[in-house]
Amino acid sequence: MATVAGTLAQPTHTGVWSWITTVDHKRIGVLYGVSGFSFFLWGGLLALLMRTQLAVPNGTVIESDRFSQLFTMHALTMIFLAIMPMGAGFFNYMIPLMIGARDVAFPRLNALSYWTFLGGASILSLSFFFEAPGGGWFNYAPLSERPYSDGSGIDFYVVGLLTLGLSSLMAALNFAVTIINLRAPGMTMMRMPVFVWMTFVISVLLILALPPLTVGLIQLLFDRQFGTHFFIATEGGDPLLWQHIFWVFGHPEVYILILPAMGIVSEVLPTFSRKPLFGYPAVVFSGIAIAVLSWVVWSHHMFTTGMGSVPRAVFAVNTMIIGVPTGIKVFNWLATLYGGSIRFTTAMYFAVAFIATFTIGGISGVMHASPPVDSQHQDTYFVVAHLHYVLFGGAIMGIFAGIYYWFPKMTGRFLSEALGRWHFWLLFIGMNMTFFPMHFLGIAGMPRRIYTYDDGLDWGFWNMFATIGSYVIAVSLLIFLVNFFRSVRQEPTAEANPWNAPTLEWGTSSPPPEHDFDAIYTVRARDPLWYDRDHGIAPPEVTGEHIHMPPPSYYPILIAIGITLLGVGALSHLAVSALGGVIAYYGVWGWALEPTD
Amino acid sequence: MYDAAPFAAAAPRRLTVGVADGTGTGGWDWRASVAARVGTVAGAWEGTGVRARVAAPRRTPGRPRIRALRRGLVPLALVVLAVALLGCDAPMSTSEIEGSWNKEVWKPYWVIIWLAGIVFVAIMAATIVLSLMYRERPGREARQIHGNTKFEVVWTIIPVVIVLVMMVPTLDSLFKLDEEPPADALKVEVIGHQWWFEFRYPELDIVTANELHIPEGRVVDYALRSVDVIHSFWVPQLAGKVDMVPGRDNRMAFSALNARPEPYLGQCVEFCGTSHANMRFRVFVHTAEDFERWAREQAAPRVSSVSRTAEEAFLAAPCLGCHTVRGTNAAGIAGPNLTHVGSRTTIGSGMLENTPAELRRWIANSSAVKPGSKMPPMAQSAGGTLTDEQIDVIIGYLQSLK
Amino acid sequence: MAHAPAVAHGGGHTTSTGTENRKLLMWIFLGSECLFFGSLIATYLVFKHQVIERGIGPFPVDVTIDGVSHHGILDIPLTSTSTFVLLMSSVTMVLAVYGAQHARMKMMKLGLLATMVLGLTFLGFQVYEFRTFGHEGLNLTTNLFGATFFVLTGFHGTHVGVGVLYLGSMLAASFRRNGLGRDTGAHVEIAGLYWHFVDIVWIVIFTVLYLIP
Amino acid sequence: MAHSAEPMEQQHGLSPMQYLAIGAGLTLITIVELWVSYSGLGSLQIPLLLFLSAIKFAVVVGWFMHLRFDHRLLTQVFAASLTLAILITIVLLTLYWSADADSIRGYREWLASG
Repeated sequence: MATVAGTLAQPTHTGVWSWITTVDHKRIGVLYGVSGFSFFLWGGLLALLMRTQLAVPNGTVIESDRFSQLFTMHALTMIFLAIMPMGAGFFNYMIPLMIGARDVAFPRLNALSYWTFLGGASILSLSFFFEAPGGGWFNYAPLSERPYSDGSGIDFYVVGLLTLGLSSLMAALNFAVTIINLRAPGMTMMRMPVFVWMTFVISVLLILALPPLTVGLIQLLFDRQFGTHFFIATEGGDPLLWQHIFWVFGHPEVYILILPAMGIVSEVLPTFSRKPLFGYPAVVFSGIAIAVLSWVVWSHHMFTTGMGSVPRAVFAVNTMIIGVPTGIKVFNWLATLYGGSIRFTTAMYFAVAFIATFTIGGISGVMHASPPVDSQHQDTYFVVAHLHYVLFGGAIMGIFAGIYYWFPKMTGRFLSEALGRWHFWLLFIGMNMTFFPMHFLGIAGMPRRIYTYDDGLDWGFWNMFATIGSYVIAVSLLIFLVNFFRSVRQEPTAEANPWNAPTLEWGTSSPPPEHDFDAIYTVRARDPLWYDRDHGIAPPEVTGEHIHMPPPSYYPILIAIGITLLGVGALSHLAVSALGGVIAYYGVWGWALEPTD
Repeated sequence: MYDAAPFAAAAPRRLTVGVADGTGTGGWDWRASVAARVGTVAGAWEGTGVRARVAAPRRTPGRPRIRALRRGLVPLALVVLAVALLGCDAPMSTSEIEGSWNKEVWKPYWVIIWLAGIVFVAIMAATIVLSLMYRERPGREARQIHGNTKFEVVWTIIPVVIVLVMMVPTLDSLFKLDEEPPADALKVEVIGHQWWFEFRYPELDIVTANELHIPEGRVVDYALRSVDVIHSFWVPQLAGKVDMVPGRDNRMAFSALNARPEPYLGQCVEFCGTSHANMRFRVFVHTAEDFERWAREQAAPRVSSVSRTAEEAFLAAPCLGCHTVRGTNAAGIAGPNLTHVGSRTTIGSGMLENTPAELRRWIANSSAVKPGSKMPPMAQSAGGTLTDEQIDVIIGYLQSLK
Repeated sequence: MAHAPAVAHGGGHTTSTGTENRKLLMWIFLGSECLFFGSLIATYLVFKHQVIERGIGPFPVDVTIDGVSHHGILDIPLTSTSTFVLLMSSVTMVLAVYGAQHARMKMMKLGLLATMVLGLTFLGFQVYEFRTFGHEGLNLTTNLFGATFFVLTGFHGTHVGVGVLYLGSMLAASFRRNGLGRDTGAHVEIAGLYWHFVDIVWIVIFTVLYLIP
Repeated sequence: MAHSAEPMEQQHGLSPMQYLAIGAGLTLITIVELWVSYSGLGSLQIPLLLFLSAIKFAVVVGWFMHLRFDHRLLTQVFAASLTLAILITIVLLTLYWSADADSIRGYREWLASG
């Protein structure tokens, strides 16, 4: 394929300016991925510091307030700056390719999402130079209110999350429209790859879940800056309202983090088992069911706040029901292995390990769906273990599967399989060493978010064990970095479809040309490339007609700078906000009048 | 990057919290801890005969199915390990059933643990077996199966059944735990402060802090409140936790099953700021008679035998702004009530033993012991107003308040 | 097949569902806005009774606490007028859309202008209302009624303001040599969707805040 | 095939006079609403007001926003979001109006008692 690249090739842009002004979904995907991975390493470093402090009882490495900032920023970094953008990196790069399109529906909006993300991420991360937020990632009121958190940390939290929320909203709108409207001829909804489906579900979740968070953040901002009392009980407000609003967002958010990994695994397992995904409709509909149910379970994060028996019973039942579609997914993945001819590449190792580790997280999740049990689990290390099995054992494992799987497509080069094995096994062992003992610690009564603990509580051994595990994870990530940098320096050797995969992204050259496809595919089945291969259908003919691609634009980054300044102004001086508003408005004006054809 | 020096320099010699068998004896010996732990695990393995079964297939190597089964035992071993550890008697272990609430919790808990264990083993085994059995091998093609409705139905029903089985004991326990306490229940108000617990017995006219005393076997009706941020009330061996939310009147009721000389350990479990990790408390469970005696002593005003001059020295110090000593004009409410402080075993919300030396450290500069402590430093050397001699007198006075 | 590519940027406008991308985007965005205003209205309702129970006024409606009757602060005749103004702006907006879609540029420009003027009038009413409340002792910090009321109606007002800016920019651009270009109808229609949404949000707010006692 | 090649912008909708008539109708409903809110109809009042505002809402969405003439997809998108918003509001209010009110009142009384 791409044999006639010479006639079709657009002038290739290079240099920093070309990256700043790019509206190419593949480049934006790379920007998202690289930023997300950098933040992943940064968040991991914060975790290592915490594990070092907790290795022995009465540790003296980090003092109390700094420790609070570490666990808050670790969570915020991992959730909003690492897992979500790494997911977004895959959406950006892969979705147009997988649905056989030439770009997303709104290329400039896509660039704007990225630059706004970077602005929000900078606000959040640079808080370390002033005062980082230290109220935990769900930042419960009234601890987050002025009387108890007087510094600027919580303001960084509010403004950072508002900016990041805006970025996510724009990206989600873009992908929802792209998936609904830009599918290749013949690609009905029920022929879309599962990864595309999951992206669609996530986009919908984001679009609907971010507004409640925005409202909560605005109310907190008003409380802190303008003296309202939304969450201050002594003045008539209610701290639990924050929890309700936050978890109305927060629970769908959890699925926003895990569903991309489920999508990736649903691509990797069939490719390397060399057979179609087992029960495609069941996998898709259980994904949708999980998304729908995620709206009626939020109060299970609040079982211990003194809600009445009936509400707790209702939310407990709803929560347990989520176990059903999740179980269906796991069984279908396992059935995909059955009867296959499995090729164990590194990507496949990660995908299979995902099934195992995610299942552990799923099981412990169903365990504390029971309010009496949760009264013992809540806010202990058992919950820490659970959420890390879901987010590390689930999301991160899935993302690594995706990296190894799509690396040849994105770069034209292969990651070393030998180093990949080392990376996988060390990560897998380190991950289980770190997080499995946390179940024991939770049952032994260790609360989360404590910077120190007494000797004699029997928590020392497993804490040391977990700390060693966290260093094993760190070593495995170093191996991955070596692997990555070695590979990108090699000559490109990957052909269009090195894994013999069934989906459309493998139907163009590796890496794809700027216009993605020389000719648009017509989709005839759920696994189009396999169908075409088995029925002797040749790739679509290249007609040589001119393919129009949107020109680069600097307005997205300009508007993003304006939006970021708006936020910075809220933290410093309103004049900065005003300047930001003017810049953003000027950017929108220029954007609207900029010719796109 | 992190300036740990000030904290490290002031690192307190923390109170060890050993219980009956006298475990926590100072410096943490991780080697001993490992050895003990390995012993427990090995014992559990011997006990279940897992080791023998692990060894058996080794003699018949070759067929992938058998090898797969052998590897399937690893997760099983993990479950055994987990169960072995549930029994371990950590002082704050949730698996020690010492209270009526915790007893109720473990009814659904056991059902759920067993179900979780079975699902865990089944899925781990399936993952490993399928991965090994269907590795690519020359001459074998993948079977192009798209799905199977019958299977889908089956594995929709399986989780539905599991969930239903979980729901029944869960809902049963949930509603039992929320039942109204009997009319003769002992009423206790628990009030969360940053970072200490206040306990009030409205019927007995007792106000104390950080050490809760309750009678054995009698239901206690707790009213959980907070004056600042959200805290959580948790004594793992007795009961699950309920949050103390400003703006809410939260209730929980349970009884302690056994009187014993060693206290049960409790801790705040909702992140509440700087010294969240140091917000601890103790629960003493007495026999009915012992509790009566304790309550009588506590309800009395401060013991009159204390020396006049010491009391005057105390009342002349800044203490009375925040602390109450009943029978004197010290009536502050920001800090713990000190009327019977001499009878407590610990100070600083369970951080330090109640000895003259520890009291001195605490009064001199409490935030050097407990970061963020709201009590300002008192010693002149730390920027306060009291001389060492004055502090000595005050310590003597406080120790006498039995 | 090859001559009917699924994606064509700029002019082509062929999509999988036949719905124009930007219009779909706006509708999904409005769906998102439903949740935004839904959360604000829910907050208002959560605190509504607590405000009266707590007994620190001013109150939205007439109440009697401990034998003392308090005058409700909401001025329904005034707000009815501003509600009418906003409703009429929806009528002028739909006429502007009609003009844009039927190449009647004068009608479109007049419609946009009228909508902006009505929108600004509505904002004027709101400023007057806020100032009056301020004089009567109700501000953001007085009680939770003040906080929820000002934040909810304030954010609605901000939406109206953004809408006026949006329509104004469009009106200004329509005076350029080639106007709003070949997509005039679509551009104005999408702006209209936004404007009508702001109107329907007010329909809900008017009923829930002002009319329901 | 899901792929439709029909031209995107069909001109549909009503005539200007019809729009003006709808505007007049909306004004009329608003006047009725005002009357209802002053009438003191008791328990009927709130449902009636909600019903009337729902009609106004539906008319603006259906005709002014062209949802009646547009692709069904758009209706689905909007209806789903609206339903979710209403659902969450109802759940939240149910939570607050059930046991919570007593708990909140209890705390206030406790606080007032010092």
